[in-house]
Amino acid sequence: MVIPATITLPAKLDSLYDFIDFVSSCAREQGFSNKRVSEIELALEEILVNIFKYAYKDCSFDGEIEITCKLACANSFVIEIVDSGMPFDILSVREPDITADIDERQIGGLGVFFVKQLMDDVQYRREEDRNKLTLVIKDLAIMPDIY
Amino acid sequence: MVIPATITLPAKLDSLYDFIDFVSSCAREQGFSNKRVSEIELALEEILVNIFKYAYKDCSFDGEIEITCKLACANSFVIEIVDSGMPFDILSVREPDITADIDERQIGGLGVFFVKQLMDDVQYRREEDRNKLTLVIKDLAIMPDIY
Amino acid sequence: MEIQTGKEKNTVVVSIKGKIDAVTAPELEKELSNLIAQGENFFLFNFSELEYISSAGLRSLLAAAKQVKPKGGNIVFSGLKGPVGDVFKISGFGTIFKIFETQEDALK
Amino acid sequence: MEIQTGKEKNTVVVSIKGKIDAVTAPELEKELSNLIAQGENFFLFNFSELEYISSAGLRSLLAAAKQVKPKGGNIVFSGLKGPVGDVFKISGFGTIFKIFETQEDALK
Ligand SMILES: Nc1ncnc2c1ncn2[C@@H]1O[C@H](COP(=O)(O)OP(=O)(O)O)[C@@H](O)[C@H]1O
Ligand SMILES: Nc1ncnc2c1ncn2[C@@H]1O[C@H](COP(=O)(O)OP(=O)(O)O)[C@@H](O)[C@H]1O
Repeated sequence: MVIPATITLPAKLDSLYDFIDFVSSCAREQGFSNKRVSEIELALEEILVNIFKYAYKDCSFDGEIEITCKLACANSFVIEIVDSGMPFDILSVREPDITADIDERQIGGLGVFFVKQLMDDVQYRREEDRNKLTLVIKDLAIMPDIY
Repeated sequence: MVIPATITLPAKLDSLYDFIDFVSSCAREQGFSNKRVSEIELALEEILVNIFKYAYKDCSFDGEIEITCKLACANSFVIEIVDSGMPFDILSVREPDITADIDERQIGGLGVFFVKQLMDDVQYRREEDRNKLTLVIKDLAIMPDIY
Repeated sequence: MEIQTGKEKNTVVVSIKGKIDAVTAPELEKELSNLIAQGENFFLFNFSELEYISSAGLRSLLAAAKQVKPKGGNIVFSGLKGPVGDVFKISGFGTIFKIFETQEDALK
Repeated sequence: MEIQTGKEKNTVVVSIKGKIDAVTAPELEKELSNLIAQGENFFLFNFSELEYISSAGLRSLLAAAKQVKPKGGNIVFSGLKGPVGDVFKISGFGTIFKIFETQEDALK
């Protein structure tokens, strides 16, 4: 997919693969390795599934999600994810205890953690009643490691 | 593609296939026949290529085009094409003389004609400095003729 | 789009596979200009494997026809199917050009 | 996602192909609940053909582990590759569960 590119779809699980295909296609076009594309897909799934589950849960209508892929300075690939759901700052979420053993280990709480681990930078802004999450993936210019 | 769905890409020939794939995928999901999808692709190509060629020709920047696929009442599938280029009402274009023989026949002038012939309804509005072209394809409920 | 050309007597047979659209039409136009510059005046387009043509494609074909006509040349077509046949019908190209069922019919 | 199950002594070997994501995890969770309800307590997940797992998948696996543990059961894994191995590493699942190179190693 040529970028800058934007797609908007209903905020529901049915849209997941369309969103992922869109972003992967933009990322591949930039020459990212299969490994990096897979990491981008994972971070994206985690964010989207959270929006499907939580962002619009007090609404009676199907919300929407808008995703933009574009380039930024310093050889960065940027994914912007915008929703109109309840205000939620991903950066405020506490890290899970990943050393607890099976009995004590909490179920869940890994999605946000994966996003922060896998992306080079994550920014959040509440803007005009919308959540705007920005994922930054660096090192566009570095040769991909798989092709 | 699940609908309602919106995609925004740069107004240049490089985007043509991404736009067409997006709309075809939405149309196929609605169960249109291969024949009808091919007609939709043709109408879409004609409109997009005109926007690439004419709409932004006085601008120094790359314009954008936003396409939305959605359903409307009365079993209609609707494609909205929005650009910020010069005001242009497709409905104002005179029909070409399709009976003139090779020597007299004008080169060009078929694109808009195809759009009007193939779509069930075409509407134009200038809205907030943008051209908003609406294509309507009817009879969603009728069984496709090829599958 | 894939273009194949061959010669049958004085006629260049141009077989085109795939799509002639705004992306691929310039390539076709260049190919035809070259052939016409080399003195070719008679063309048969075999479209039996052509799946799609838009107005950008028709533009290239009409431009070629306008070049060969004054030199006594001619352009004919064979094998139009589905969407391509429809586009020829709607545009009037089906009446201003001679259309044959098959390449064999056209070369007879 | 494709799930195949087989039994080796007291262990259910669950081989999963494709992706365990938010769309497919509910199916896995159902399959595992059924097996546990039937009294199965020992599971080996062969992930040598698994390409992708997200937190939705880990959630289903941890839920199963929490069910079998109090009954003296256990869950182990083999054949983690590429992205799946990375997810196990980042999440700590690689240390809280026992991971084997191959299915054969695990069943020894
Ligand atoms: N878009 C969102 N809107 C509101 N709350 C959210 C959103 N995304 C995540 N959260 C909150 O952050 C928590 C952590 O999310 P996550 O790490 O994905 O784990 P999980 O969804 O498994 O709980 C969620 O439990 C939820 O309370
Ligand atoms: N988006 C547009 N903006 C401005 N003018 C346009 C636009 N689309 C079409 N036109 C005008 O309408 C005319 C007819 O378009 P069309 O039927 O596609 O034929 P052609 O492009 O071959 O001339 C064009 O020549 C152009 O002048």
